Formats: sequence, C-alpha cells, structure tokens
Amino acid sequence: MTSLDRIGVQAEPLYGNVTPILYEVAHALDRLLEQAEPTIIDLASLPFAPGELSQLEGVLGTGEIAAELDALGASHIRETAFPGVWWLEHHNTAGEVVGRYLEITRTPQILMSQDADISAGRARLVDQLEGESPDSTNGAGTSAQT
Amino acid sequence: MDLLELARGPVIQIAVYVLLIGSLWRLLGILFLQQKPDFSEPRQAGGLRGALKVIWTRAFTAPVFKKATVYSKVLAYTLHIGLFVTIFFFVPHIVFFTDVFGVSWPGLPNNVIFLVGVITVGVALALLIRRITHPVLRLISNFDDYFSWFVTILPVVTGLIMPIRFGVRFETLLAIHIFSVALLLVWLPFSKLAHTFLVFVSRGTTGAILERRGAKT
Amino acid sequence: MKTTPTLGQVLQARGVSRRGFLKYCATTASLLALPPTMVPRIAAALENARRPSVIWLSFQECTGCTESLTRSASPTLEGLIFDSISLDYHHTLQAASGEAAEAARHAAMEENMGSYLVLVDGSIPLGNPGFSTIAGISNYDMLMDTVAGAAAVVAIGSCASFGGIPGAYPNPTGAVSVRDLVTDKPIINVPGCPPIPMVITAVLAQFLTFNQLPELDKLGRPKAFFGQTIHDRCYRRPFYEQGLFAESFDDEGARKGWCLYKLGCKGPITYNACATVKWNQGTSFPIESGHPCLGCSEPDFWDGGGFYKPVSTGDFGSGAALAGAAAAGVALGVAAAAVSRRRQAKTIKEG
Amino acid sequence: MSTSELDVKNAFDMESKRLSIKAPEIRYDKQGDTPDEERVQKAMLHFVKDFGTAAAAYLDSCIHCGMCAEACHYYVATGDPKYTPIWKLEPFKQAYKREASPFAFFYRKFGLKKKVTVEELEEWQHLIYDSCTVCGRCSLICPMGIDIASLVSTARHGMFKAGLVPHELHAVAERAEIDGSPLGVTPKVFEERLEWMEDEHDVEINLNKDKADILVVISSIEIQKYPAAFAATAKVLNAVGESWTYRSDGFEATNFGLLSGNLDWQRDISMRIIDAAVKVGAKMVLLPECGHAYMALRWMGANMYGKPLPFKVRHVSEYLADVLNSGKLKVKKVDKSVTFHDPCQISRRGGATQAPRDILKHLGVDLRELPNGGDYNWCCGGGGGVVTIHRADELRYKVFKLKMDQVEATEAETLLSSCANCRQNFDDCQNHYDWKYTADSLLELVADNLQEEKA
Repeated sequence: MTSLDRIGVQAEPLYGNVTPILYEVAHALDRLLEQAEPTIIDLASLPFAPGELSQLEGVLGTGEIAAELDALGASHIRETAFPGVWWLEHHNTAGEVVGRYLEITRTPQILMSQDADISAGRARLVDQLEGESPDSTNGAGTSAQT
Repeated sequence: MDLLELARGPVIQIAVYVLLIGSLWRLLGILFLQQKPDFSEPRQAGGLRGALKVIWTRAFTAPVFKKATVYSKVLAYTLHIGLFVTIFFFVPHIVFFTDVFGVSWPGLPNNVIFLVGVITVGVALALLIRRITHPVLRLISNFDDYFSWFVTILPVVTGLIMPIRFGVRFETLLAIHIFSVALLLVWLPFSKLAHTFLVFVSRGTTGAILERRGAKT
Repeated sequence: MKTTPTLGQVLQARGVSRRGFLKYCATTASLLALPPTMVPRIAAALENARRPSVIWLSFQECTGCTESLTRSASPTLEGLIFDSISLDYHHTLQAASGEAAEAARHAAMEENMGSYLVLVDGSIPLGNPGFSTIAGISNYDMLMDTVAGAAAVVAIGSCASFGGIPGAYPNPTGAVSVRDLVTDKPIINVPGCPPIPMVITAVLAQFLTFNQLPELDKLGRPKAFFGQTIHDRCYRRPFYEQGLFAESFDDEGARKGWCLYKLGCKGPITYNACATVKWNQGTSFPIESGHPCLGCSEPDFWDGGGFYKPVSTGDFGSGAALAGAAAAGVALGVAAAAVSRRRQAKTIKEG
Repeated sequence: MSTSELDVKNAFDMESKRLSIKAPEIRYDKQGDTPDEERVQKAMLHFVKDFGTAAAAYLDSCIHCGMCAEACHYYVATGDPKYTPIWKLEPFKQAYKREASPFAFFYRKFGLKKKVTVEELEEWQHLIYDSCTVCGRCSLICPMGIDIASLVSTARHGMFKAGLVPHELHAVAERAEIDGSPLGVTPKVFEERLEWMEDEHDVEINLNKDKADILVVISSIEIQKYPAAFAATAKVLNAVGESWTYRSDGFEATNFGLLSGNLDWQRDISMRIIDAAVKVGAKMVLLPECGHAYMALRWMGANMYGKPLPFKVRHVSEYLADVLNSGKLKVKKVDKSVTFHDPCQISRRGGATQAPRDILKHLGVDLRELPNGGDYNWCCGGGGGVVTIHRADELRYKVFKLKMDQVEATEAETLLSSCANCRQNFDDCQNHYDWKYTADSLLELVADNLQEEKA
C-alpha cells in the first residue's frame, strides 16, 4: 500500500510458528472445560516472524465481546472467534504496546471488578450518601481513573 | 580467552601445523627411502600409468572376492562416504572451507547431513563390533585401530550433538567439536589414519611394479 | 534514614486503580520472563516493596544506553522507573549540575547506605585519570567511592560490562569494565550496545519486586534474558536447519528472508533476548530487517574478527607460518629417511 | 652352520602367550648356536635392510581391515586367524617401526613398540615359511594395494640371517648353494640323466655347445622326477630349428636362495645361469616349467646382475605361445577336455597368464577354466618352498582340498600345469587323497603332439 512494501526484504508467508500456538490454545481449551483451569500465553516470549503475529490474530478472528480498559494506558480486550480465547493487548500511557497475551478463560481476570477498587468505590459512595455535595464527588471519581 | 576462542585460535592452528608437519614427515620419510632401480626387461609400460591404474581400480573389489568382503566393504564405503558428505557438504563447514580456500560449493540441508551423520556413526559402530568380534580382526587389531576409530568418530558425534544441545551452550559445543577435530588432525599423520594419503603411495607402488610385469593388479 | 513509601502507597497516591496495578504486574511478569501465573505473587510483593534509591554513573560512554532506557517500551519510564525507584543521581537526566549534583549523590549514598543500587554505563579508563572526569573526579574514584555503600551494581551496556568500544584494540585509554574493578559487590551485567531497555527495567523490577538479584550466567548476565542464543530463538532458524542461506545482501535468499549465517551472523554464539523481546516497542530486531546479529552483548565483540565473517571459521595463522611448518615437515621426513638409509647400509656392511 | 647339525629344540609352549592362537603341534628349527638376543637383532635388521619406499609404504598403510585373510588359502581352509597374511608380518612391523619408518627415532627412543622375542620369531617361522607360499593372492584383495607376498619374502631375509629357517628348506637351499642343485644333482648326474633321456626318447639334446642363441635350463625336480622334460624341450626346439644348448655349468633353474630367504645364495644361483648365458652368447634363456624360477630370473635376475641382462628371459610356455602364434611350430589337434592350473609365480605374479591359453587354443582342446582361476587361481599349496617342509605336510594336505574342489568343478578329463613344483605337490596330494587327477605337463602335451614337418 505504501512504497515501504516494495523494499527488498519481504516476509515469507509461513515460518511455522503459528500452528504450534494454535495447538497449544486447543489444549488449553480442553483444560478449561475439563478442569476449569485457565491458561495465559505470553506472546512476547515467543519468536515471531514478520507478519506471523497478525496472521495469528487473523486466524483467531473477532468474537462477540470487545472491551476497552483505561488504566495506566489503554488495554484492548476482546474475545476471539473461538469462545474462551481472549486477546489482550496492553498499552502504556504513551500508547506503546507493553504486553500481548492470549488468555484462555471464561472471563479475563482484569475485566473483573477488583476488591480493592470495589471497596474504594464503596467508600466513595458512602461518603457521597453521607451528605457531601454531588459536585465534589464527581471530581474525585475522575481523578481516581487517570 | 574462552573455550571457543581457544579452540578456534591456537588449538586448531597447532593442530593444522602438526598435521602438516607430521604428514610431510611421514610421507617423505617413506618416499626418500632407497628406491632401487628395476633392471628387468619390462613386459609393458608400468610406472606412473600402472600406479594411477591401481590407485583407481583398487577402489573396487574383484568379483572373486566380492562375497567374502561385501559386508566390510559396504560398511567401510558407507563410513567414508558419510564422513565425506558430513565434512564437505554441511553448510557451516563449507563456509569454513570457503574462508580458508576461497572456493565455495553448494551444501546439503542440515537434516540430510544429520541423517548421514547418524548413519555414519551407526556404521562405525557396526565396524567396531566387527573388529571386536571377528576372530581375524580381533587378533590383528591394536591400540591404533581402536583409538583411530574413536578419534574419527568423535567429531561426528560432537557435531551431531550440536543441534540437540542437551542444555549445553552452543559455544561450548562448538569448542568441543573443534577440539575433537583438532585431535583428529593431530592424530592422523602418526596413525593408521595416514592411509588418507598413504593409500596412494601403497597402491601406486604395487601398480607400478606389477603393471610393468604385466601381472594382475 | 528516612522511610520511603511502599510502591503500593505511591500508586495509590497517584490514584492508580487495582486493574492498572494488575496490568503493571502482568507486564512485570512478562519482563522477568516469569509465567503469567506468577502475577498474584508479584502483585503481593510489589504492594509492599519500597522504592530503592538508584545512583546512575556515566563514564566512557555514548549515552546510547540511557537513550535506550528512556525509550523503554515497558511501563513507561515515568510510570515505572520514576515511580518505583528513586533516581537520585543521573548527571545526564537530572536538572542539578556541578557541586549540587555531587551533593545529591552524597546525600543519597548517606541516606541509603548499604541498600542503594549503582547503575553504571561506560567503561573506566585506567590509563590516565584525566581521560574522563565528572566534576573533577576521575571515573575510577567516583566508581569506587559510590559502590562502597551499594547493595549491588548493575553494569549497563557492553562498555560497563566488558569494556566495549573504549576497551577494543588498541584500548588507548586502558578502559576496563566494572567487574574488573569491583570485586566485593554483586554485579549484574546487562551487556548490549545498547542493551535491551526491557532488560534494564526487568533487573530493577526484580530487585524491586523480590528484593533479590536475578540468577546470573558465568558472565554475570541475567539468565532470564541471556540464557539462550539469538540463534535458538530466531524465527529464521528453520532456514538454517534446511540449509537455506542468504549468500549476499541482495540475492534471492536475502529477499526471501533466509538464514544470515553465511553473512556472518553471530546469532549462534550471542546470548541475548533480541529475538523475542525485540526492539523499538517490540517492532523487530536486526535479523528481521535483514542484517546479521553482530553479537554486541558478547565480550570483546569488536575484536571478534569481523562482523561479516561466519562463526565457524577458524584462524590458521599466516601463510608464512604454514609454509614454515611444511618446510619443517619436509626436512624432518628427508632427514628421517637419510638416517634410516644409513642404518640399513650399516646392517648390509656388517652382514 | 651345517645342515647335519639339526638343532631341533622342542616345540615351545605358546599357550601361555597368545590367547587367540592355538598351539600347533610342530617343532621349530634353529640353525647354529647364535644367542637368542642376537637372532632377534639379526632378524629385525635384515628384514629392514632392503626396505625401500615400496615396503615402507606397505607396512605403513595397512589399516588392519583383515580382508587379506579371505584371500589366503591357509585361512580359508582352516579358519584360523593366525593365517591372516598381514599377521604373518606382525613381529617384523616392530623392526620397521624402529629401524626405517619415518618416526623410527621415537620408536627407538621411547620403545613404542613391544620388543620381539625369539619365541615369537620361532612361532612365526611357521607363519613365514610353513603357511605362506608367497602366492600373492592376498596382494590382490588388499584395499590399500599392499603386496603382502613381497613382504613375506623380505621377512624371510631376516629369518634366514637369524638362523630360523625350517631345516629341510635350509638344507636344500644350502645344497643348492654348495652343490648347484637342491636335490644333489651334480653336473655329472645332470649329464647322465640328459643322455639317458636322449636315448630313451631318441631325440638330440644339445649339451655344452660353445655358442647358442638359446640357453635352456631345467629344474632339479624335472631332472629327478620328470626327466621327460629334457626330451620335450629338445623336440620343440629342434622342430623350430633353434640354435640352443644345455650347459653343465648353468643348468639349474630353481633358486632356493630366494625361497629360503638368503639373498647372497639367491644371487649366486642366478649368476650361474647368467654367466653361462653370457658365455654362450645367448639371446634368450629359456626357463623350464618352474614357477619360482621365473620370478627369480625373469623379474629378479637383472637386479641380481645389477644391470639389464644381455638376453631375454622366457618361460617355456611364453616361448611355445610365441612360436605357435608365429607359425614356427605347428601342433596337431588334441581332442580332450582340459583344465589348466596357473602357477602363481608365472601367471598372477609373473604376468604370463595368456601364454598357456594361446597354446591350448592351438592344441584345440576343450579348455575348461578353473572357477575363479587364472590370475585369481588358488595356489597348489606347495610353492614358496612349502612342499619341502615336512612338518607342514598336514596343513598342506588340508589346504589342498580347496584345489581339489576347484579342479573337480570343471569336470575336465585332464589337468595341466606348467610348473614342476606344482605338479610335484599335485602328485603328493593325489597320493595322499587317492585322487583321480594327475597334473600333467603342458610342455609335454605340446611335444607329444607336434606336427611332423615332413611326412
């Protein structure tokens, strides 16, 4: 699409790293169903040829759920076309990717509301109910999110 | 200096010097012995022609001896071809030779080399077993035979281990491989492995003498 | 000694949510090459971790290592390093200079005696102290003075780890590595020219998380990152196994992305994590852009005999030496034959 | 030393020495009373004294593959590994390594090779003499091209100097040196036998002519056992119309100096013929049906003489083939099936394999080649002086079975050879086994079937 594509070095379509990962995912799904044991695959620890990551992403496809998380930078979390297989991508505040994971689980841990956050939220709510003005609580809530 | 540097530097250098000095020493120590003229009336031209003829023809077995020697010959040929292929057609080796001699040639895929290497080791084991069990070979074998066997097969084994690793660092394995090659180079001129060059002298000598007589070579 | 807040407290004060913290922990696990199942333990440890004081010394260096670190794609420098460590001295980054800066260094040393980390980039010249000085203090004196009260020293980059370019032949400044000088403190070498930024942060993260130093190889490098060769983890490895090699930088093999072994790739003897961690926010690593690995994280890589010389090649010395050896062989052979012939003649004479 | 002093020491015990070799029930012979140490020293030094490039290359390039065993009739017939041809040189390797090899200095300095004992040499007497006919078959199987037969001959030089030769062989060699014939055929006996044959066969046999183109020699075996050879030779030469003669001062073709390993005697014996030939101005010396005589004069004669011989040397079969091919001699057709036993020294080692086949073609016989015959023929088992060594008889008979199988496989009516020594061995073994084949003379078959020139 750009002149970059005409540079001599091109990616061969297949180096063979994608298929083994897909097998690993299939086994992880077995474990999830039979033992309710989730698996996380750290994609950063695996060697990928140019194009293979997007190839893997393409094979896994897009499923029904996609979530955005905004904590210390954005995170994209979505279920792939294979239910139970989640694609997680963490970015830092500069927008750079800092981690890519495949999570084979029912719901990724990070989507769950965390006890610490729940209790902090509850405290805020109680404070609010105990007669603070709505304006000031609003501001506190905003600051906690960034 | 780490192990690999040692192997690639002084060790292989000294080994090559020893190989060179030892081989020439042995070869010339033989060639410069007395060579009495043969005054008998020749039946036909012998000399170089006969020498070259036998150097070539003795690579093959006379039909009458085929049955008796087929087992050892097949093994021996496989061993030699296996060594030749693994030494000269493994790409990293070719790269090495290119660096030394400046010429390059196409190599074979690593898995082919690996397979050939495994076959070579297998055949060498079969030959060793034969040497130990066959009454004739057991009788005539000495330290040179067994140690030369070991020294020859060691580089093949250390080479084969490299892709398997067994958790050892690549450098260490490469260094060990080079050490084993150095051992081979150092041992070669002083042992029966010198047949790599002496075979030409002994076959050639017989060829020159017998061809001159018109005798069977 | 003042009590420093725990990391948990720092993050909380900054209003970072638990999710953000978990995300940070996952990234840390990834950094430390720990399995994702370790995240809860990391979280527990980090919550209670106290920010260590860090003093960064720069000697004969090019600032490439600092550049590398400040471009770290891990949790950003401001997000991780400055939050989780207390960088008390870094003469390139800090605002203070001259005596004020040196005063900050001494203050940090005194406050954290025995527990601070010293990060060093650049090699130390022993030839003449005047080759490299900071605030009039020679590199050697500053290093020895600073490490005296340190918990550990992290040598960042090949210069600090092994001598690097300044230490390459002919080494005009008499440059040496930190390991050559410091013998009584734990030293972690993070070589590379520059080192992979994630590795630097990972070492800090491990120190921070578990208050311990990573497991090291014999060259003092964290095994988690330097345990395997580039060759081991290279995506082009299948081509090596099939014997498919690029012969030049513009042939078909090069275009098809075949193995660069023949073009001098030092991957087989270079221990580093480039092939998996990659560079530039995980974009790629040199082999991916078609250039062989130079082996920059290995000792003396500048003097290794040529970047484009394949690794299996040996050195047979000069042609003259070989010719000499040949001449010696010839002489010995002829002499041996002569002696034998004399002995034979004697036998014949004596009958 | 004298042959009468048969210094027969008892057979020595080998059982305690070498696990792999069975102790043979044979005695070992020693000549003279040289101390053992000196015997060993002499054997070693005289083995290597003539070592040139060829022998050195041979001993240095052996890879111990053991294939030579498969070519040796002694190994094949017995299955005993000690008969492996190269093993027969084993103690002599030490001599080579210490005295003449490129690294001899180190071998001497550090004693790298185990010292040879006189007991070993005695044991090897059996391997060097009793069980090697120097037939050279092993030389053809060796992948390194080592001529093992020539090494055995060289080893005999050492053994002779050490006085470790089987007595009978030593005795016949000494007699040949002193009397001019291994079988005591003095010139007087020679002349008597010649004249007897002249009468018996009514043929003119030239003797002691001053000048002749061809000097004819004969082997003592023929003189004593197959005297018809006199007549057969004369008939042929007369028919061709050659100028030829026998000489009383140079009639003996055999050379037991060569077989026993005494180089000086070998030279003396060869020089008798050479001197006689030079004296009569011969253009050719015609050798009789004797294998080692061919090797001794045809291929070694000039080297004994020290310069090229002023005459050609031909075996009678070569001569016959020549005159038959050129039409100078004509023969009648013979209607029978024939197989031919090639004498090792003439065919395989000497290169004259084609000649007898040409002759047989002219005779028109049904030639049935021995299986694996010709250049790869099994030795008769009596060559190299072995037939003279009585203690080797049993082994010789055993080995001869190979020959019997080979001959029987052809189902030919007649067995021919062109070596009196082979024929002698065939006769002896025929007697031992009560075998149906007799080895006949090729020369006599030709002589008996000459086409009369004028009706």
